[in-house]
Amino acid sequence: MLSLYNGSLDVPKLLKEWYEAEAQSNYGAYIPFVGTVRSEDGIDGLSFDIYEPILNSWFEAWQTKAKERGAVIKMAHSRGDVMLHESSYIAAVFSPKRRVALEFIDAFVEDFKASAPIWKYDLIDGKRVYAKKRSTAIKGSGILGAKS
Amino acid sequence: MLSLYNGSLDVPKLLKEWYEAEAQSNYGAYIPFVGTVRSEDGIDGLSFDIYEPILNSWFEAWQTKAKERGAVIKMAHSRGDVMLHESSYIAAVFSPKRRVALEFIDAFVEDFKASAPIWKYDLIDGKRVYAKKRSTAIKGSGILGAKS
Amino acid sequence: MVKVEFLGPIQKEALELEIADLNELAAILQKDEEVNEWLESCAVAVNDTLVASLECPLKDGDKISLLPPVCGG
Amino acid sequence: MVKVEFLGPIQKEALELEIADLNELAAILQKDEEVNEWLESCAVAVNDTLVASLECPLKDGDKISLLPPVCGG
Repeated sequence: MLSLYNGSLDVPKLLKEWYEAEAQSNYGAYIPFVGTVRSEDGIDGLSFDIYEPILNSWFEAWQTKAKERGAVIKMAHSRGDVMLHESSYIAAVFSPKRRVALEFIDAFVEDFKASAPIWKYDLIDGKRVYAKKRSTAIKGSGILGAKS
Repeated sequence: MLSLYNGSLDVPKLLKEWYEAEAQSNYGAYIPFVGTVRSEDGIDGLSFDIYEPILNSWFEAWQTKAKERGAVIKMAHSRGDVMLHESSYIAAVFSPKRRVALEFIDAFVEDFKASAPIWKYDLIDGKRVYAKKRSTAIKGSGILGAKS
Repeated sequence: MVKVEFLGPIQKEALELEIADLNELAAILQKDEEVNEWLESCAVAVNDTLVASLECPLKDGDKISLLPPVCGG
Repeated sequence: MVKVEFLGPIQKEALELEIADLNELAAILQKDEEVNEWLESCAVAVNDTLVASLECPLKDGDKISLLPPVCGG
């Protein structure tokens, strides 16, 4: 399950809803990862653009991988502005066994960072500044560039 | 912070309290691990004994390690009986950066399983049966045994 | 006619082009000053599927997307 | 006098013993049928600190704990 929200996430509410939704599913381990906007470099917050068609297919591929191991993934992300100390991202894995859950949450969050079609901007003095230095080119990038 | 409760844990409440307690601490990542009693082998639930003095010193040693990396750990565990689909264990790491949090939650949960002085019993037909096969001898065990 | 979209921070309106494959698109965009600097770091999707090479025939109505470096979370 | 406690699933009352070190404790417990089977898998703590060897002098009032295999969570 992938949910997108305008602005910051209600973390306690989502963690509770997901926990309760799977309460009778006989999963032994539930590991959410919550990402919160940190105060650094004088930013007032972050802002996000999302390209949903590719985010959805990327997420579905992970859900299929999870299902093969008996696990399930849930994710929520913010669109637009999220201010300091608010949260913009939750990913969670449910699985029967702890090792699968611990390995999946790590691999999922890292691939999310490297591959999910989401663009981050710093909010500075009311302006939206692309966070170029913290961004990662998606694997296979550059095919349209000049041959060297 | 280490909290012990008689019976099952109120997971949504604890996840919310911990999240809100650290909301202004400028941590970028919050990763709880929630352990829930699975239905298997015909058990009605699990039951736990805890030896608190050594659990406390084990936990404090981890808290010190976490602090060195700028992180903080919280943990809750049940004493006594916890029935099917109820939760008996939450561990959570807060840290500025995601890699530290992902690595800590994995290492902490694995060492918890291997070292924390907690004993697990299956509840079967009203009886408490020590979960011997799933238990792990603490590192350094056996010094009182006969020399072979 | 194919449509070319520029996602995220690339400030450029979508293009409508008469091209038969991605090699033609590369040649056009390399001459475009607004976009040229992004090409080395952009991934390319055709009809919302990422492609790994330029050897990708295009047909009328296809949608091409350029995805600059990402940073979710 | 030292006190010896048996934790978790070891169904045995605490002992009060006059012993000077853990070697003496090992000799006594190896002869105790109730406890002998647990010894190979038990960790040992003196005053709530785990110890790694038997070369541990004991003094009056010390508390020794035997910790059988654990399984939290």
